Amino acid sequence: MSGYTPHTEEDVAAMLGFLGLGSLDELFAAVPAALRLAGGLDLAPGRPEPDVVAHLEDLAVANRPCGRDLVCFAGAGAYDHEVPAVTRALASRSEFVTSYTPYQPEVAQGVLQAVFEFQTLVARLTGMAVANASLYDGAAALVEAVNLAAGATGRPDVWLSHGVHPAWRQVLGTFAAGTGHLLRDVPLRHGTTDWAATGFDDLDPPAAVVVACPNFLGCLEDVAAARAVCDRTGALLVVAFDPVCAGILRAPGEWGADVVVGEGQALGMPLSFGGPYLGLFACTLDHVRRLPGRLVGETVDAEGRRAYVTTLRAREQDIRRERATSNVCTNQTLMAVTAAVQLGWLGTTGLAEVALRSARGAHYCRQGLLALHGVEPLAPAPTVREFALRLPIGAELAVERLADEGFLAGVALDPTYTDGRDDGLLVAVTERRTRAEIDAFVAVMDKALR
Amino acid sequence: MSGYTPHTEEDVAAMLGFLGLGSLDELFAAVPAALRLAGGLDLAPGRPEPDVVAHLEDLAVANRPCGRDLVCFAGAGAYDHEVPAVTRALASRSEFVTSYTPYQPEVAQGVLQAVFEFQTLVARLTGMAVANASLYDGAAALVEAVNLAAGATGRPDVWLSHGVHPAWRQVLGTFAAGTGHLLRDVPLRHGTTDWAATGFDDLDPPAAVVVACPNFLGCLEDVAAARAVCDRTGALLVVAFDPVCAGILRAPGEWGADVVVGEGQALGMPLSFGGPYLGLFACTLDHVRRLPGRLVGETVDAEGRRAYVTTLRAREQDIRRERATSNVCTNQTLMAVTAAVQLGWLGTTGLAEVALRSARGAHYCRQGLLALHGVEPLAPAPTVREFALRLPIGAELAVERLADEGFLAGVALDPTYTDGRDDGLLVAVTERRTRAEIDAFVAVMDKALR
Amino acid sequence: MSADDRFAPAGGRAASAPLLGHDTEPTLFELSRPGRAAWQLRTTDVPATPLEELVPDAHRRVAPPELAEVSERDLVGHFTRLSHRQFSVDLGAYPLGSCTMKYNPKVCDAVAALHGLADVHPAAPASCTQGWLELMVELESALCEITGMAAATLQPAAGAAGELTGLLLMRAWHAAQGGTRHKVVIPDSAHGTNPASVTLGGFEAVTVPSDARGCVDVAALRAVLDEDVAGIMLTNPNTLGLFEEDIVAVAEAVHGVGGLLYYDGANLNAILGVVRPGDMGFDIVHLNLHKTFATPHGGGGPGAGPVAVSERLAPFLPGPRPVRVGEGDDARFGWSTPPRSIGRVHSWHGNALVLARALTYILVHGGDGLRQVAQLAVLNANWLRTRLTGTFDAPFDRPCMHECVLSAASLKKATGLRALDVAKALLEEGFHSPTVYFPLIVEEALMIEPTETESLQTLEALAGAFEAIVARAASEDGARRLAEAPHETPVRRVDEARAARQLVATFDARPR
Amino acid sequence: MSADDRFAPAGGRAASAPLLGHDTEPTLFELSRPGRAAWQLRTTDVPATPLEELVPDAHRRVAPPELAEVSERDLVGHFTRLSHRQFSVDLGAYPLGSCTMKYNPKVCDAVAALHGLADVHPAAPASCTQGWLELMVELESALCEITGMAAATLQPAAGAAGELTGLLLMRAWHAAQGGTRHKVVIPDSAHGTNPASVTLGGFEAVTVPSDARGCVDVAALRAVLDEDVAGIMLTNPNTLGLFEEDIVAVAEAVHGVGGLLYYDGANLNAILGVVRPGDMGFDIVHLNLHKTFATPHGGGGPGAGPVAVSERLAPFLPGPRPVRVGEGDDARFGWSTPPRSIGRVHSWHGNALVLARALTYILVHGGDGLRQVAQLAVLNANWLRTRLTGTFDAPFDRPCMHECVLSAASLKKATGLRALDVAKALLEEGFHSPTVYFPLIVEEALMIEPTETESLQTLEALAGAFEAIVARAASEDGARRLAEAPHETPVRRVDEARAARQLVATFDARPR
Ligand SMILES: Cc1ncc(COP(=O)(O)O)c(C=O)c1O
Ligand SMILES: Cc1ncc(COP(=O)(O)O)c(C=O)c1O
Repeated sequence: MSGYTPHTEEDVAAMLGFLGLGSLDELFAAVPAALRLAGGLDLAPGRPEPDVVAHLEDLAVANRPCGRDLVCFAGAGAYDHEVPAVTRALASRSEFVTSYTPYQPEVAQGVLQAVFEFQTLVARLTGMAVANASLYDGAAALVEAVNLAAGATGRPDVWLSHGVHPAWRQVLGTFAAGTGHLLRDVPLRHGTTDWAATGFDDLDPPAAVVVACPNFLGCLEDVAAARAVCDRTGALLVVAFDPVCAGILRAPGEWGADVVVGEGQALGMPLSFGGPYLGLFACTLDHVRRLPGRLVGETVDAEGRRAYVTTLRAREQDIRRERATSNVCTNQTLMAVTAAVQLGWLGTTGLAEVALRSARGAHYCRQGLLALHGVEPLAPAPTVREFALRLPIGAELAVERLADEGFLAGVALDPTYTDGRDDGLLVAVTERRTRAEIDAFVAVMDKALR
Repeated sequence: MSGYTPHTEEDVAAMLGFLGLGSLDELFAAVPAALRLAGGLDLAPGRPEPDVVAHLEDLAVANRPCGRDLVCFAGAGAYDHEVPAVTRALASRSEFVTSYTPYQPEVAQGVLQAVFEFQTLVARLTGMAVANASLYDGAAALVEAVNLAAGATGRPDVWLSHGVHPAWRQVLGTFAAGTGHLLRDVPLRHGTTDWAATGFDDLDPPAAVVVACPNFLGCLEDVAAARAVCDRTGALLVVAFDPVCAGILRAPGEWGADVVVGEGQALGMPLSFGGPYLGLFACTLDHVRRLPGRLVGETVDAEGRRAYVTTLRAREQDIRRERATSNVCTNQTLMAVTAAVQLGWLGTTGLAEVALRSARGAHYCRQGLLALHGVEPLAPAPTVREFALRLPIGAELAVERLADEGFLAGVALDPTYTDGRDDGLLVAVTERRTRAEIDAFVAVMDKALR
Repeated sequence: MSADDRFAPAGGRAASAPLLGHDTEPTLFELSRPGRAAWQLRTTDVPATPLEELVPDAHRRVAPPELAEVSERDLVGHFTRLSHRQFSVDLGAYPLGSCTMKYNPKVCDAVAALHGLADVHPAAPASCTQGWLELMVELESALCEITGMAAATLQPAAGAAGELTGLLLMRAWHAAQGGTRHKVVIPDSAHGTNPASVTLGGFEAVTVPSDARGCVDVAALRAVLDEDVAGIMLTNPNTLGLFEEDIVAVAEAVHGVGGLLYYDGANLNAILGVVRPGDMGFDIVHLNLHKTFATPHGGGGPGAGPVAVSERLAPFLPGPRPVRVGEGDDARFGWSTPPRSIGRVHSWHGNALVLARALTYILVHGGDGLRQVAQLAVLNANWLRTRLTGTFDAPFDRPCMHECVLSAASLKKATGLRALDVAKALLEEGFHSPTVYFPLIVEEALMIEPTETESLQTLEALAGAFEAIVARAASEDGARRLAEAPHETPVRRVDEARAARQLVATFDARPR
Repeated sequence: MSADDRFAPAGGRAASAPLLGHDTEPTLFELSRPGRAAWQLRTTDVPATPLEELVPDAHRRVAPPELAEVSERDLVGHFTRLSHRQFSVDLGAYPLGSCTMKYNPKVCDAVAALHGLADVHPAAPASCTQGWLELMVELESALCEITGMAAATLQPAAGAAGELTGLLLMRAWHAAQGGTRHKVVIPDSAHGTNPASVTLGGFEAVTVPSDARGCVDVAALRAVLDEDVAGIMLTNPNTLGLFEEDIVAVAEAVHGVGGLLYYDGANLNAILGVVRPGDMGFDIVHLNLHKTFATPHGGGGPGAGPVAVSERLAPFLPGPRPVRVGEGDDARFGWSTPPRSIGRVHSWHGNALVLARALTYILVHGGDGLRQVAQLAVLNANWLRTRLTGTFDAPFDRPCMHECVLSAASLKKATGLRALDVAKALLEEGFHSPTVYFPLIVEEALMIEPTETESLQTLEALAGAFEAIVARAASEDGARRLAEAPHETPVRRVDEARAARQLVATFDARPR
């Protein structure tokens, strides 16, 4: 039996006695006998913590984490940025970790203020008026953005740049089966979205035009062109941004975005095999009453002291039920708090520095790789932290070969980006990659491509 | 420059202006110019945290820690007992970690109560009336015990069992140069102290008789015999105990100890290459006014609420100065808090279980090793968690060979325990050692001894 | 805001820590000073290409985004003080109904921090992630055994995401049967995420009333069932903490019209190892790992909402899914997408570190331990229900499962005090409040879920606190003071209306 | 104790957390219930030999020692609540004079937790501990450079242990010169550990007065110096925060009679990289790594008190010492004991993990960074001294170093309020109190050490708090309220006399 339940035999006996019951089983009298599990669950009996930890350590050892084992050049939405001890120490304070949604603001000012600060930071990063208290991940944020746009315009169509993260587009497609949105894929040309692609003008005007900048290939998109499409069609502009590149790139708000979404993992979360990450969502004030998820607002308490509370609750599922703007309840608050700490640690100068150093590293690495025999750029468009290449061999094969040499070489691209071929490799370089690591990477790649 | 100082250039300028100074150097006008460091310190310039962490990781990687790398059969005062995540999580709460000696009890009830609970737990373990708030380590506790005895009896002599940890005896010897104590080594016979050793009766009666149980060889000592010597000579009985074995062994208090000392590392501290550990010190009420170090007492606040405060301060150096009973100021409070948490986690049944399982493992391991060709017991006396053997080869050689096979085989004994030979090995087995590990250890030892 | 502007920005003053006072903690932005910095980055020796050469003018920011500029020291002081302004399970009992705020073993934090788990890239090839894949396969099979299902997806990031995933599975299944159905039935006691998910799933929510015993009115259910009903969403025990005793009849009725049964697993803690959704006839189950399997709730997340399904629905599960390939010693692990998969529902593979915590919890408990969790959770809830019946109204006066729903209706009639006042007063007694005003069908509802990790002493103290509050409500002074509770907390009652009326959702939106 | 017995034992009530109230937290023993357990141990399959066969009757306990029996959940609740009753640097400014309560970078915690450092056995052969040995050698040389000394021992576990070690080195050195000397001179401003260590070192403490400027009275010193003086112990800056300007004369005088100079390094933070004890003429130096090099103080420890010495004293250092053997690539590390070593002063190698923290801190700062630490520490102290002179008396009205000592003597004369009242009142303003009544030679002393990690805003808030307190003291009401401060803390003023009069040092000694 686990050491987590405090009940002594005496306690159990006393409590059953108080209830006039003879056994714990009688507590389940309401459960039809025929349904009850006769033999109990077919699971191994409980094991003491140290045994279980040993088992999970075995599993952990069977992985190859980034760090001394694999030097990370992979990105595609999950980046190996610096996470200082101070971020881990503060974000793991048990008051943040073991509390829940701040339903009682009088004893939840800690989480509420941290989220209020997070909202402010995201608003400043995106150049938008308001940001919510987080969503599950980047894909979930995109889905909510499209739902918001559809609700705001009453239109079903969505024009979706092929430069948006493939997994996000797939998730959008999955949920479109329920919402009935019609997703139109807008192809890329030379690495950026071809808004002039034929056929679009004959279509019904869309609810949303979705573009990512930088896009999945790392290329900077002409967001103004997307904005123009919106102005012409009356669609909302949804921009998928990157919170780290935002340190040096023009803010989506300045491009005229109506809704901004993003993946916040790079703001202090470890790679975590993909989760928990952080869905970022910001929009203009016009849409705040359609905002999905929680929103923290400032107000005062009975004594006039500054205080924080979740607000505009009428949007939410627990009140609006089937007419809610979203079904989200539990979100990723702890990651939002983590991001607030990390952005506090980076500050104005630090975030810009991380972005600049990442761009420099990527630029240097790209030059090195392009000098290799048979390596070609996939697209000419300017990139920041990440770039796509075409290799003389299959990208997955290259990744396997470099893993043997201690490098995670990048992410093999979906063939739709390489007209059906499997030679596309997406490489990311963060501020943590040293010149020595990059040089070694290029040298090993050279060998691997032979 | 480090990110730890908050001063902006504007701040510094404003503050210097406020002081009417032109530069930071002028702050040091009082330092004779001739003495000032012209060129600054000859240390490498500061490096960012991640670089330094990488360097310390390199150093860490150059060690072979206990765990998956080295299965630990070493003890000699430092034991590989279970330390659960919960102990680490609670003892690392920053309120405990970043506070100091509770000089202001109104805002230090957390540390004060935790230490009060620690004192209670140590008193219960030792069977003594009072325990202090910790000393540096076992050796320091022994030094203080002898000082207490000398002060109480006005005698300089100390009869010191050779079964006391050699390092503790050396430390005692080092400090005796200042206190002028005369240390008499009482030899071992068949692994336990030979109080009948010739010559002692002609000596002046001692201030203290010091015995360890279990002693350094792991043997259980006849503490009653030591008590008898004290009754005969009027000396105080100082017993060095082990807080884990205390789970199954008779308490020193029951043997009639006047002062009990011990090393508390086994109560939740990692091996830590020897520190910070925890000096345990307990005594009878008669001696509380000579108690070294801090003592927390219960009292009430202005509203009659239960409260805790450091008490009997008049003993301490900051008040009594050259007449203080000890010079200790900073102690090992965080380790005392850790031990309180760990003992809370173990509880009455857990501590006994750890001791029992360790004894079982040691018993099983001892049998296995004694079955090997050329391996002999060093002493016949009963042991608990630790035992001494004589090997057919040098003990240090055996340790090196087993290290190559992934085992920390134990600690090579000081030749004074093996009449000058180097073949003595001290082996410890904790509750963490599995039968499989022990069997493998014995098998590898067999190979190593060939 | 004069009351607080006295203090902001207050540098290293810790008076916002309740330990020392009840002041306001300034925001990070008020602590900020230009030129201050905490960040330190690795030395890389990468050539310092100028920004202008890296980013075209049109894309470059004029100035970096203004965040906050603080020292590491001030950052630590700020968030440590904020943490002292936050209640949590680790501080005390948190009987928030429907949320299963049990104690979360610290060992799970240690596991989630393992380098070999925390630092693995989600796009690394399977050859580098065998441990993760095995972990997920192991968790999936444990969850299937616990729910009585055939297969599961671990992708959904929380319960609501699981609900929508389940509803899309329902839709895909019906489509595969060659028909589309438009309605999904939910009881009036359902959690808000259920109807919201039904809409997002493209269905129309049809609500059935609860009967006098707090369960689905089977007759009323039959009345709404027809060939256009895709299925029903239930949680059992339901949100009243009551077991749906007619579940078999319900299942037959729904299956009878070709519908599917969806099980909202948020209340699974009540029945772990006692009875399984699959054995009750459910076809689709979502689990709230952050509730039942003790992932800390993180101030509102992250969670994980895996969805388990019966054999016939397995082909529709989201992909890619972690699978074992080969057997025995040369068993390896890889990814595979089911033939008729509805597609991805997460950017990657779900909230992986939450999954690792859940597996740890399940392995430590084992089958028996999980059953005991349910038994003791139900024991605690019934002890409280019995003890507090009389102090409050018991709308459904019969044994409950893991939580009990009481009502402050009589208290309100007698004293004018509402469930909300009781909730606020309880804070000062040293406990978090129960859930109030949910489920909606109970007037002045107090929904109390003690969980199995609270001791009898804690329950006695909690009950005593409720009783003391109600006793004090009897006197006029007492009632007046209660109406203003809490008094000792870092802030007093918060003006929610003002927050909505004058929206200030960022520091920059504050009235200057 | 009625006020608290209402509450104990209180199970999971969190009302002892200041967040929710000001109740008493029950002890672990009051939370304990027979039969409860939190422990979980590894499955070993070791044969279950009965206890009787393992331990002879005479040695066996009749019953296991009674500790406490609590669940993991209650353990966590208890210590988390206690932590909320504890002020700390991470919560706010802690200007405790002579203690250097600077902010401690979190990176040091991460380093000390590295598996490769934390889990190394101290008796493992050098072949398994090369990393640790190198770390210690690296730290020793950095400390020698910082102090201007030739060699150091890292064994002493705290400052006082370093003092005694240093005095024994002094004794051994004189003995080696063929003489024994009996006296050690200390100034009347010395920290209590100095005279206490002198006695334990087997010397007689001879106190010299400070002159009107707060420094050693050189004339008075000369008067006590003779051939029986082993040496002098000084800290420079001294405990008044003042630099001993005549240090060269002092050194000449002491060396003149064949004595040695001992430097108490507790105040080294003031002069890092500016001036070195060795260059001032000191022969022996102890350092308080937990002060100067930012090891968190742990509620009272652990610390580390390495002792560095000049060339001539190196042969006497404690052993074994970590040393580099061989050079360049085939450099290895091992242990060696100096020829005339005074012997061990620690069970093992000192507080190793504290040493790792200190090295980390030193490497991050580097030579320039350390110098800047001293500059800013002194800047902060002088800013406060200047700002607060007038609010309090400045017994020595001249620039200070890292801390300033003010006096509440006039306040006492005018209002009857004492330094203690100011200290208590400051708590409610959101700051820890300064050190009071030390050094002993200053009446109603307030010893304030802000350290370099506090910002100007924090200093302004701190100064404002002092000024507000003194202002309030002017009115009778204000003074009365101040005499009763603090009011808002978890407990009010504590009855220290009662604690000493009726000693209750364990839970079992409580009056039943
Ligand atoms: C009954 C019930 N269903 C569904 C949910 C939604 O789960 P989540 O918050 O993880 O989205 C909850 C949690 O609040 C719940 O209590
Ligand atoms: C001036 C001075 N000397 C010596 C010491 C003693 O150092 P420790 O407390 O580490 O033994 C201190 C610390 O309180 C001090 O301030």
